Amino acid sequence: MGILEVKNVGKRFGGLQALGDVNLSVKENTCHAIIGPNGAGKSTLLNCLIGKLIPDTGSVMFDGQSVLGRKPHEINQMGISRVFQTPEIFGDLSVFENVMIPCFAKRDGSFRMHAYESCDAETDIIAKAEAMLDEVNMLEKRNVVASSLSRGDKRRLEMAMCLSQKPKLLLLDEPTAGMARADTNNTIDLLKTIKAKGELTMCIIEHDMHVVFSLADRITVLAQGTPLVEDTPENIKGHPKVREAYLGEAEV
Amino acid sequence: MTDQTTDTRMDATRPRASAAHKSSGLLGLTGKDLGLFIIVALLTILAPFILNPFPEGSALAQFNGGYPDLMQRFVIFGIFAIGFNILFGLTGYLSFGHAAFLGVGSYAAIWMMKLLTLNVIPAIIMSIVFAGIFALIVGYISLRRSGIYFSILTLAFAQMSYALAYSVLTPITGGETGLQLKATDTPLLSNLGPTEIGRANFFGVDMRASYEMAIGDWLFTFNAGYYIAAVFMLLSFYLAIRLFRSPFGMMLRAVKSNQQRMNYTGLNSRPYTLAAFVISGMYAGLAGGLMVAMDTQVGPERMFWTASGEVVLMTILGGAGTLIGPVLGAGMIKYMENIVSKINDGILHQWFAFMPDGIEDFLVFVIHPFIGKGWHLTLGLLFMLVVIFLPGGLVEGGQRIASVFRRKETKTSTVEKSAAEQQQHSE
Amino acid sequence: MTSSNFTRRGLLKTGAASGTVLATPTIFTGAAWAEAHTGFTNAPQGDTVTLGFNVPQSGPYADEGADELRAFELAVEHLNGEGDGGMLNTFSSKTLEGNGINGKRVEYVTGDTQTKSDAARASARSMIEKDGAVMVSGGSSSGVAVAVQALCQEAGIIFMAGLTHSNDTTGKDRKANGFRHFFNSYMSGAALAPILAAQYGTDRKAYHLTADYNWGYTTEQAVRESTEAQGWETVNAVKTPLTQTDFSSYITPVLNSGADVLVLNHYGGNMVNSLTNAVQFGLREATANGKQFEIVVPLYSELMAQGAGENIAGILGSQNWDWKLENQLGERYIGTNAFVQSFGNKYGRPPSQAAHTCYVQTLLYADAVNRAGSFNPCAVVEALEGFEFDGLGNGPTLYRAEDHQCFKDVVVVRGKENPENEFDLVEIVEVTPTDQVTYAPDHPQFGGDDATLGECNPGA
Amino acid sequence: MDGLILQILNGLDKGSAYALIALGLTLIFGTLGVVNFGHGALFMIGAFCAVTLQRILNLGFVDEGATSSSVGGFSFGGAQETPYVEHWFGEAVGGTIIDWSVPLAILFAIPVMMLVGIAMERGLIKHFYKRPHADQILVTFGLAIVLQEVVKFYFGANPIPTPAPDAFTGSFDFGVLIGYDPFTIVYPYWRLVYFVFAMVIIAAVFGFLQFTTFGMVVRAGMADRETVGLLGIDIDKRFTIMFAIAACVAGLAGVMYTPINSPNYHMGMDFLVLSFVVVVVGGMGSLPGAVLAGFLLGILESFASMAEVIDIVPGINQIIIYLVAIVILLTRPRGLMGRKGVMEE
Repeated sequence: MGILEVKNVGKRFGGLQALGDVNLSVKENTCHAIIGPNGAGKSTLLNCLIGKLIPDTGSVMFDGQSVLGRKPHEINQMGISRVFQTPEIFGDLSVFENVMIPCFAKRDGSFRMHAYESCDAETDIIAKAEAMLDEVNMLEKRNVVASSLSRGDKRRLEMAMCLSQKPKLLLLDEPTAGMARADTNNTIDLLKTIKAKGELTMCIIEHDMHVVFSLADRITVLAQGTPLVEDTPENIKGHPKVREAYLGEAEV
Repeated sequence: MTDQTTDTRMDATRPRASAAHKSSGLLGLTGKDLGLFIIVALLTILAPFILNPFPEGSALAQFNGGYPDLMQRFVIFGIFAIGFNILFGLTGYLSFGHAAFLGVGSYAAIWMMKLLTLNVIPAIIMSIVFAGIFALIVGYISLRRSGIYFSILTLAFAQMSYALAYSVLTPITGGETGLQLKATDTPLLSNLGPTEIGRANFFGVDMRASYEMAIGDWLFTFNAGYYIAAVFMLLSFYLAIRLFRSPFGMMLRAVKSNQQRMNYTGLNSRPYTLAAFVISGMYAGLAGGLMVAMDTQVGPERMFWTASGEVVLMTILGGAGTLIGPVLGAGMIKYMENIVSKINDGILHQWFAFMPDGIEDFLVFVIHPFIGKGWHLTLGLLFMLVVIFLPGGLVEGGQRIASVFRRKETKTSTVEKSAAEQQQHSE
Repeated sequence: MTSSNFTRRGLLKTGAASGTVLATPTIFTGAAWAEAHTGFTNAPQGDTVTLGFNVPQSGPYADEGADELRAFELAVEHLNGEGDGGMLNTFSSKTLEGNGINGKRVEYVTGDTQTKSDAARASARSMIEKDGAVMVSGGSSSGVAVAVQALCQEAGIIFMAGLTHSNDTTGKDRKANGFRHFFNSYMSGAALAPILAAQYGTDRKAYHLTADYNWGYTTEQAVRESTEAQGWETVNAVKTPLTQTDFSSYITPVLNSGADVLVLNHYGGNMVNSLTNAVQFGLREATANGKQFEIVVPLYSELMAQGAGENIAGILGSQNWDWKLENQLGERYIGTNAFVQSFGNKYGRPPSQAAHTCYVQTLLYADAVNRAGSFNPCAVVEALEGFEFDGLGNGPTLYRAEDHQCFKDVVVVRGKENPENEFDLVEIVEVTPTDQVTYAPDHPQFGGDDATLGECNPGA
Repeated sequence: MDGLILQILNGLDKGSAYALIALGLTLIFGTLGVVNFGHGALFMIGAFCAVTLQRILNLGFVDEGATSSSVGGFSFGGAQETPYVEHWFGEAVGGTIIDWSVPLAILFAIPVMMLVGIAMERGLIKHFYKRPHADQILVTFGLAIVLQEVVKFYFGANPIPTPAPDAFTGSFDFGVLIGYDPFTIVYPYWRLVYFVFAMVIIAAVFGFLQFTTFGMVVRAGMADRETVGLLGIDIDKRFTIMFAIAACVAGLAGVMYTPINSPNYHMGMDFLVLSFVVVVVGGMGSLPGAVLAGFLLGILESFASMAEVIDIVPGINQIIIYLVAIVILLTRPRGLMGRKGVMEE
């Protein structure tokens, strides 16, 4: 029994079957990669996991509880965090505040009327946020307005925001897309470090096979909304169905 | 309607994590905030002097604003705008119906004074309570939508309140003629004579009571009502600073910045926005209650959309999202309304009497359209000039003046500052 | 520490001018200024007295406000002995000699009511608190009049109402410190009813469109009760929102309602639009129940007539006064020509009834002060209560003591079919004499037994 | 039944005005992304184009033998003037020209409104595209106040009667056409003209956007401004023209409205809030939505003003529009036909 159990999930958009019949089981403290050509339904699947979309059929169980019908913030509070394809950060706020907010969410839950306390007095939150920024090497940019960061920094910031929540499951949607090689390697190193701690399950969507094979324990290949195959990275590498799926994409 | 580009540069909402390790100062405020609060407190306390810079009887005495009514209006509308800014400045939700809460607060207050006691405190408490409840209902429904859809929902509620108060609710609201205290009103906890009309008081201190001080040609008026309203304003302002600097305030700015990220960070934005809405509704209610406390009368126009629009304009004019901006905006608009509208041609002729007749008449002719009945024209021009030349509102004007001095002093700039400037240039 | 409830700026204007430099803060108390005229708010010091003219300068009634202001300026001129003296020459009381009020030169301040009670009170308070006004006058709607009247009562100064027609002003909201020269809804109804019966017959069926606020209610009630007493039947009465601009959806049901008279209890922009719409829908030419369809507008004003243009032709209504009164109906309305001539010479146009009432109110106040020998509001109230006068254009008039309402003839007018010029839009049909429009002070339309003036308040 | 038919006609007529104003407003919203609080003022300026033309045509010289009213030796206005137009073209032709001043004002208003629109966009609005909506509100509201104060300064606050041509006074008897007695269902000619006029304008705007390349680009710009900009199309210039067209639509709506209700300087503000409600109920970014909402609200408002309805729900006529707006916005998140993501943040 994995920490995340996706059973028979299907989702249609009008005439388009975005997800067919997806079954997925992610074991605790592993890194599970989902790969597949564009339009395979990877992002749709992720959206179903965090409550952005509600699947038409099937069930999604996390940690023994169904996530379906729950609001995004409830799902997050269950322990699922997500890094988006285009970084979703608080652009108007400073880098430091961006990290403080998830720390508050972790400590105080989805809502707390702490309108009289001063942020400056929240020493535990500040310490946590500082540690987190330090971990992603952004401490010196703590006071920069987030929207003025470079794209790579924005991704790192978002990663830091997600990690600061200490989620049980971290969903990563192409965390290195558009990154320079060096940045990509940094990200891989960061994720590897986190993974090494063994406190976190990861589910990653990625096109960059270098990233996938560096991190993943298991890989699911998705094509046209259905999982073709699920296996270890070694076995996936030479799998004919995978080649077919990607070759099919190449023809398009 | 979120503003993607504003406010990050504002000092009031600046990230201040660098101050994190400092121990909290006086009143739980630190650094700039404490300075700002002290300045505002001083300005408020000394307002009778500051607003009456010209000697009585001089030609410029026309510009004196230091009489009780206007001073009261400054602080009351200041409260209204501060409250509005908590919603609009922080969350970006533009309510176009906030005057309804002011009106509800006013009606609640006057009924308290008619029925229970002439002491202003229970009336003000009730006005906050009623406005809060009404804001809860309106906010709960309106916040199901965002952006302009939210604005129109709030507008619709306010316009309905206005229309009903003006017409079918006349038995409760007094309709067109509104409600005043009458000789026939006998509040439970008062012993008025048979034909005596009650007066609002604060434990026996009449709101109208004034102390006048003459220094040379100057006359300064210290009005009891003003100081009571001023205490409420300072309290409101203080609470607003606390809120701005609190984790809650940070969450509200997060709502404005990226509501989606907020939800995926495990935060439920609805109760945050609703709480902000109710708080700002209660501020409006407090303002409404104080209006009644200072001047015991309510009319339904107080809830008309133009009144809601006015507080929007006050906030933007002063600088949305800044702490002091809305108060400045409120002061500016009320000053124009009460001072410029009272200048007439006769006064102009007095001013320019020392000039040759032809020039005098010419000057009067040129200025005439902008004063008296033309005060709206001046106001409209002011709006346009401010928004064109000072994109951050009056506060930015202040900042620019301050920066001119600062540049002379030192040329070092912090990361924070350069980031802010960068932000500014990107617009 | 309490020295006054409304500040008295008048004090310093002269007090300081005499060169007194007060090195130490001084508390002004009544005793410190123990002169003849103290013990009340804004007791004028020195040789001037300040009056506050609070009129709508923005919003829909701005033009009416502008006309009121013209009249005020003219009145001040005459009181100060400038110009031709206007009605000072015809006024039955002869205390006004062109030497100001009580020997003090008259100064004035102006303000904008915006036709909003809040703004009107703010403006009035600034006149009282900042400028030291001892009397406030003006206004163009009952909401404002009631609000400002209540303020003046609290502050302890005199309010001389401008144009306000609702019964409430001197009815349930009457105040000891407030006085109204203008007529009211009841009088309109009482004056119109007999003339309507005479002109259109007694078996008419009326359909009312009523502005949905206090003034509309009182006017509808007054006209209904008076016309029903004449034998008319009221088919329906529909309330229309104040903010309505297109009245078509209220007019069309009239067509087939069985009514043969439409009564428009509207004022200002509402009236201009509803009348224009009614004429558009052919109501003027229509016939119903075998009779010519008629439209009635209980309260007429010159500016509304201008706004409605040719649509007012043949429409009956009532007015407080008309500038042609003396010319057409003779000596009884003496004062009219004197005023019109004086006003016309200065401004090149005849005065509106709003201007007239404001001018007259200013004179009445000045005269009352002179007769009382004091600016003390209570003395003024005493002088005005029960005051009978003539020569101010309305014929013999009484300021009734019980409710501070003037009782005089009411003019019934009709829109001219072919107006000769832009100022001559209505013709006088008849004048309903005073006794026909007089009612008991405790009349149910005026608050009944509960209505009370309270006591005069001198303030300070 | 006849009552209902009349109310539907009333509703269509009111709806025409709402739809026309909302159409221009939503064009500006949709294409330029600007919250234009000055749109009501454009409507008002249109109406005062008609007033101005009427005044110009009536300019004249004093004729002899004119009557005047006098009191105590003072005479007022008195002298009747003969308009130059009548003097030049003869009484018959000149009189007709004056009589037709409102329809003629359309020709006068089109260039005026175009100029006003272009001046407004180039001079002011252009600089606010990238500014927050709050700034747009402040600047356009300020402009609206200035415009209406200028009009007030020259024309006063009182409504100014601007009658329709004599040919259009009187009413058309609908009832007879559909088997009712004469005079049961009559409707004023000018209001019918207004309705037809509105239909023509709406059709013209839709046709223009649908069938011209220009319209196509603008529609593409409404959908995705940046992409269109990337295609190397000078979208700015087109947006200027679009603003001018929107100003024109509002202005023409104002011109034709003058005989229905005498124009005054604050008529724009009276319509402003209502037109925002109409646009939003219709759905942001949707032209058909705005038109639909205009007619829907017009008709519902008319029904709500019937005595039978008010008797059941007192005050319903006061709030119907807002009540309907609330219900629609709560049941349909983006109004009747709104597009996703327009002004939702």
